[in-house]
Amino acid sequence: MLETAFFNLFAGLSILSGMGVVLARNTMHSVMFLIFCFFNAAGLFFMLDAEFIGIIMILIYVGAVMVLFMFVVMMLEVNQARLREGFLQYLPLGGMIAIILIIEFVAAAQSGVFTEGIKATAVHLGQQVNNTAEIGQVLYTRYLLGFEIAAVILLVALVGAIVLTLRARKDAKYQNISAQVHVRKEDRLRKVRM
Amino acid sequence: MIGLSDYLIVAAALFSLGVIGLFLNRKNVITILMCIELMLLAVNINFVAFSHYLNDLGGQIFVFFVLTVAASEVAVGLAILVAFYRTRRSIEVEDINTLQG
Amino acid sequence: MLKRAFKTWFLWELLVGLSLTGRYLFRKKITVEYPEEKTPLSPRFRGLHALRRYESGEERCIACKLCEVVCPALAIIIESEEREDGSRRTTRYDIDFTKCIYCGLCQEACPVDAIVETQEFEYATETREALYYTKDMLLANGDRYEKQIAANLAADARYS
Amino acid sequence: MTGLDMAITAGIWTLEILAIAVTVALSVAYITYAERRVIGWIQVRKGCNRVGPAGLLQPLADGLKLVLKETIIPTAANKFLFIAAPVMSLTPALIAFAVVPFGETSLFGLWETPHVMAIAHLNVGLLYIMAISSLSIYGILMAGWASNSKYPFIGAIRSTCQMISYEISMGFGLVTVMMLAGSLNLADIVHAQAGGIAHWYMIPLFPMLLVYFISGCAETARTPFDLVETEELVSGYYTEYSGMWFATFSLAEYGAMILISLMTSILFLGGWYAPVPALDFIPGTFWLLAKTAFLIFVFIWFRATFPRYRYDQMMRLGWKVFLPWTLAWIAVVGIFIYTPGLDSIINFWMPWR
Amino acid sequence: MTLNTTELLAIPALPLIASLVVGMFGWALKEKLSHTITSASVIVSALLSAHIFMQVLDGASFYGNFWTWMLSDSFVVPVGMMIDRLTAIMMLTVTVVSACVHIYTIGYMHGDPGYTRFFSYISGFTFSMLVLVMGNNFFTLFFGWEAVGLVSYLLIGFWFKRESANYAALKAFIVNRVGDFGFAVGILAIWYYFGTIDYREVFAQVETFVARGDVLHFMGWEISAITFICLALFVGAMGKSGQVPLHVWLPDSMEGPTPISALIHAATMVTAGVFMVARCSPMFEFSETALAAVVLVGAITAWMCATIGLVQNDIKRVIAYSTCSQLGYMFVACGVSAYSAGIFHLMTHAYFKALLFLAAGSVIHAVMAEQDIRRMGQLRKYMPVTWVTMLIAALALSGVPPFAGFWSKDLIIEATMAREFTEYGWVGTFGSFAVLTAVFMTAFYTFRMFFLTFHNSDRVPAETKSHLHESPKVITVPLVLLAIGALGSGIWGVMVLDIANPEIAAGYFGDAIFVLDAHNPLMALAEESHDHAWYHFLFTAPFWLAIGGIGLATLMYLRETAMPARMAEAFRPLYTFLLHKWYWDELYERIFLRPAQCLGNWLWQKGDLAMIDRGVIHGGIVDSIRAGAARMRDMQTGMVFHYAFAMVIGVFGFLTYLLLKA
Repeated sequence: MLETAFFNLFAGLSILSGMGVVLARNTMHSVMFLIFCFFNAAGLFFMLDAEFIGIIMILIYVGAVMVLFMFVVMMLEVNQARLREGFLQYLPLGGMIAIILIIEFVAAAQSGVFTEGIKATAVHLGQQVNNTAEIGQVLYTRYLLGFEIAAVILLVALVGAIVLTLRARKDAKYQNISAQVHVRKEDRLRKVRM
Repeated sequence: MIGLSDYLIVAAALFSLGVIGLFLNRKNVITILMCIELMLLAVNINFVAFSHYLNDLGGQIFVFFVLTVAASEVAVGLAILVAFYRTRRSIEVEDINTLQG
Repeated sequence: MLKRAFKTWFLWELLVGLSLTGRYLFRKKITVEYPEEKTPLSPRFRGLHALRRYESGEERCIACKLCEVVCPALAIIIESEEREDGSRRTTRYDIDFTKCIYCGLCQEACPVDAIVETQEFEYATETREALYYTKDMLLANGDRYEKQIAANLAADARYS
Repeated sequence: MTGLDMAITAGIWTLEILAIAVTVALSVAYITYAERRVIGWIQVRKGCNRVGPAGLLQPLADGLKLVLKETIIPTAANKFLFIAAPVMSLTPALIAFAVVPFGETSLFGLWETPHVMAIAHLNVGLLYIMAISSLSIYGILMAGWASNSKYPFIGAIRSTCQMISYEISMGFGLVTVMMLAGSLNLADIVHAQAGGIAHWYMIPLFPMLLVYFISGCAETARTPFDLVETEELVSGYYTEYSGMWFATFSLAEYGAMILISLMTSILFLGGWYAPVPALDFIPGTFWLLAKTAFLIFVFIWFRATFPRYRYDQMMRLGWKVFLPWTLAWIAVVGIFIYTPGLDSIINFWMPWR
Repeated sequence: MTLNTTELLAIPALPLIASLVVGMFGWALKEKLSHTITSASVIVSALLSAHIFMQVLDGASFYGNFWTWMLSDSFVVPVGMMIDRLTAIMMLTVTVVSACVHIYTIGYMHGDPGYTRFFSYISGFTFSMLVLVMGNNFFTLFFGWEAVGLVSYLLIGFWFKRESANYAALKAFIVNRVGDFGFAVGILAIWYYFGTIDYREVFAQVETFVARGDVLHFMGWEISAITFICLALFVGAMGKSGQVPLHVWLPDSMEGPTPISALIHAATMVTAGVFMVARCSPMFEFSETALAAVVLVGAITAWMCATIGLVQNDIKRVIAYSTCSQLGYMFVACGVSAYSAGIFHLMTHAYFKALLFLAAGSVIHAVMAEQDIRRMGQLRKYMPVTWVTMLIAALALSGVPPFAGFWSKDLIIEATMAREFTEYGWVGTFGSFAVLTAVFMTAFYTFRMFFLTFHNSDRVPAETKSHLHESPKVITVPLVLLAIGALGSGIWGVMVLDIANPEIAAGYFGDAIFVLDAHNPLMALAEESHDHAWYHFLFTAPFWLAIGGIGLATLMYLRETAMPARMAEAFRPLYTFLLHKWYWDELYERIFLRPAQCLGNWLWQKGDLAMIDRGVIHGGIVDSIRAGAARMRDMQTGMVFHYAFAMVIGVFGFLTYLLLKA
């Protein structure tokens, strides 16, 4: 009962905020809705005994990715009204496609393809099993190569983002702080006999 | 009781919302990126749900990889956007047309 | 070189700074708790203005208007007429204390030591109007603080 | 689970939450008082001593004043986000305390095994703290943006850059702790440091202690890293705030400061263990709070001592000094753990191995 | 009894750390601190190696993995060590020679602008070499193998402003790649057949594997798998150890500073191939073809390089060809299954050849970087210490008792003559002939060089003469240390370590080397039975041949000094042939370089320009592709909307298929 209630809460809120992302007039509000959506998805992950993934979801998406979004939304002075032009024009088509899509999805989910051979309810592993340790054990052995590739992808993205946005300012002057701190009397002063 | 299909339906709904978003927001690249994030989230929910019900950690590992790729995508995508904005003073999709064949 | 590395990694300079402030933490405090305690004032302290009288009761001011001229803030307004006994006296001597900067030039300029500054500084008011002092109020100040004024002038006399 | 059980559980939870929230709010109030007194003393002043005995009622008077003040919302502001911002910054600061263990107690022998005193005894406690504290950016960012005014905006951008940058080195610093403790559970981390001051992680991870604590200063935007609210920005992202909403920001800031101090005590200073086992008869909570209090004092001490960094200097410190240093230390700890021969040294701090 | 892990790890770790520190912070440490750090670390590691060696003598050993380096499904690469008697003697040799060279370098490289860099390199080399010998699997061996190759490349090209040094470095690198390719193929073949790359596990499986008789079809040949593996590994050894036909890089590597020639290109790195063959003795033993190949290649090298050495004029080149030749000896020893003799010769050779090089370096140092022996002579009176040490080294190299070289070389020659191949009898005969004649030539060219340098007539140019003086202590002390090794290591090996014991298991090496009883030439030797009395050498051919060689050299370069020129005139074609090193370089240029260049030119002119550019582009393929692409391009509208639409349709299709299937 409690589980159902929580599931309904998280699922409902995530879908509602997902709608908010799509429909909000202000991009900033979209961002906020998306953050909220991620929170609820994290709640769903907790219910699925995937606490590590849930927390990581918050840490990475909410703590980093969405901040980036917010930053860009804030920094780019965008004409919101112009961006909303023609919004309703595509609503019928988009809505129709989405409705067909969701009908098919639901039909597929209910068709039994995904439930055959799967226990109706999985056993909750509870507090005893440490999800983090389990993931670590699998990640660093079986999926090590994938993990390393993911790391390289991140590195490339990092370098790429910097390369794309960095503008070298020729007029900027920098100090060499450690040189300043480490300077000694002998380096700067010279005794001159007059 | 909550079963696998319930999670799948939630994910399906989120995925469809992402698709609608792509259709509706035909100008704002940022919103389009966010819609893609929404779709990836739906995929992640599926992964975790299957991982739980099949009792296989592989699903959660894949969420990990999806997260990585999503983060890289956002970083590079937004960087391109910023670079684009600098030259065109606009982030409208219709202005991004130099690559058109 | 080792010494320098040690200093860098153990944040030596920061520790020096912290120890300095740490020492001050235990210093004797020098706060004067004002309404109860007051700091002693210099005889030259420049507070609220006052107009003095001679011992006879005659006001000193002869309406030479030197103070009005010298006042950098234009806070002093003087009007004068001949009195019945033929002496030149002010009919109006106002100081606007919202303008006054307490520079003491009026006191310097006065040839008869009429306008002086007392050591009084607690004259806060609730309205701006109350800070506009007329001749009567200034003379009253003079009467009130005459003893103190005289003492201060005497103390300062050998330096001027 | 019957309805009664649920009601009782809910009641206990509410009590626990209230206890912590109220304590935090009160501590925040009195930390402002302590800050004024300590800085006063360091500046050879007496500090506030008027309201109540020794000025002890000063925080309450301040609070009353702030509550009674008029709340001004600028016309051009985005009203919803403007009001949501302070809430968004206070919430993470408070809910982070949910996993902090304040000690262990067997409730005078009522329980057979000692229970950890925390609202939620989470397996991923450390990650939880990191995730939640990364949320506090949003309050500031929203405040800056919603005010629709340039100073708050610049302040918000600055503060976001600052917090994100220092979060990275903080996170990597915590990785070393995880490596030694072998757990993300805060209580387990404390347990791994049992047995006196030599076992505390401040010994093998001394540079990380420095990095973590200094990054904590930056994370909470305390001096010498309080560029977010410098005079040049007319107090930064909360320029447009007044009254109670303004107070909420301060509440969040001081709450974060308490959290950082608590976490430093738990992660590096042995949590609720006494420096020497002989002193264990004193309740652990006392030790934890004493360490935390000392660290808060150090925060205040910093503020009274150091001048403010320039912005580029601060970013340089975060990215070019702390980040490489934490990475290097991770490598060092890793080498110690995995090299035969050297592992016997590090095993001293890894009793679970 | 196992060894202390920390101690074992410290041996390679110390030089590594020193190398990294000096390499990265050399600019700050300055010269003095740099050489102190590196030399101290290597000396400590030499002392630790000695300690390990002592423990190993007492029967201790070590086997274990420390880390996992790579992991991909079933392919696991551990980082581990295997310390047995073979490893221990190698460790000792490597670290001791390296320590001497470190000290020597302080004097030799003094004032060079790349001083700290040089120290970083040689410490790094010591680390790599130690990894090579201490590893417990083929991958660590390969890592060390490539790492020493890298350092060798860096050091040959150390004076990178000199063009010839750069070319020599490139040559060494490229020729080594040829060998390394074979080596890598061998390792992969091992992994393919055995499913593991761990020495112990592989060796344990060899017997059953051979019994199974896997056969490999390679370009129409049928070749047994074990032979293939061994031959592939041996190709690697040929590259690294400068065996014909991959020997051409070794003489050119003399472009590097002399300490490097001593350490890398004489004492340690080039012997890695011998070490590897000995290490893999459990595999080579089961392939007579491979063993015969080893003997053949070794014998050819030993003989051919000795002939080239007869006429060379560059002091370092003479020694370099001698190194090639001696390496040939070691391989012959391994090939005739006298692995212990090969390793023994490796050790003695390390001492006397390093000494020879360092002494030559001392000479070069004194005569202002002149390397041509025709411009030396009569140096004895200027540099007595160098003279004595060089004499010891020359006697050792020639194989005069009781110097180190005699004991090991004699053992090899006797073993070669005693070994009988069942299938390849002619190889054994050729091997015996080659090693015997080479002894004579070795003695001759060694003393030719020695006499021309230190005696004969004084041909030193006048301007350098004023600078002539004995080298400083920091150079002579290592010479003396190595001289002790060159003097005593042979006797020590035979008398104390009992390396020559025909019962391998009872001798020094114990179970570190595996020899089939049927192969063991030392056993055969023992059965021929002559007691190893002290005067034993009087009845051996090598001794008399060496004496003969020395005598001839004495005659030609001390007594009748006009004779060499006359002989060169008389045998002009032969002399030129030898002087041009059998025209190997020219041959390679004809076979590989020119055709490759021609092929490239041809492909460029005919293939690229004529066919593709003119034929294809204007011939229609490209045009039609271009036209097709123009139509395809319209599909790429650049509109996210359209892409999304396509994606959605795909999802539709997939879902519908799924539903229909269900």
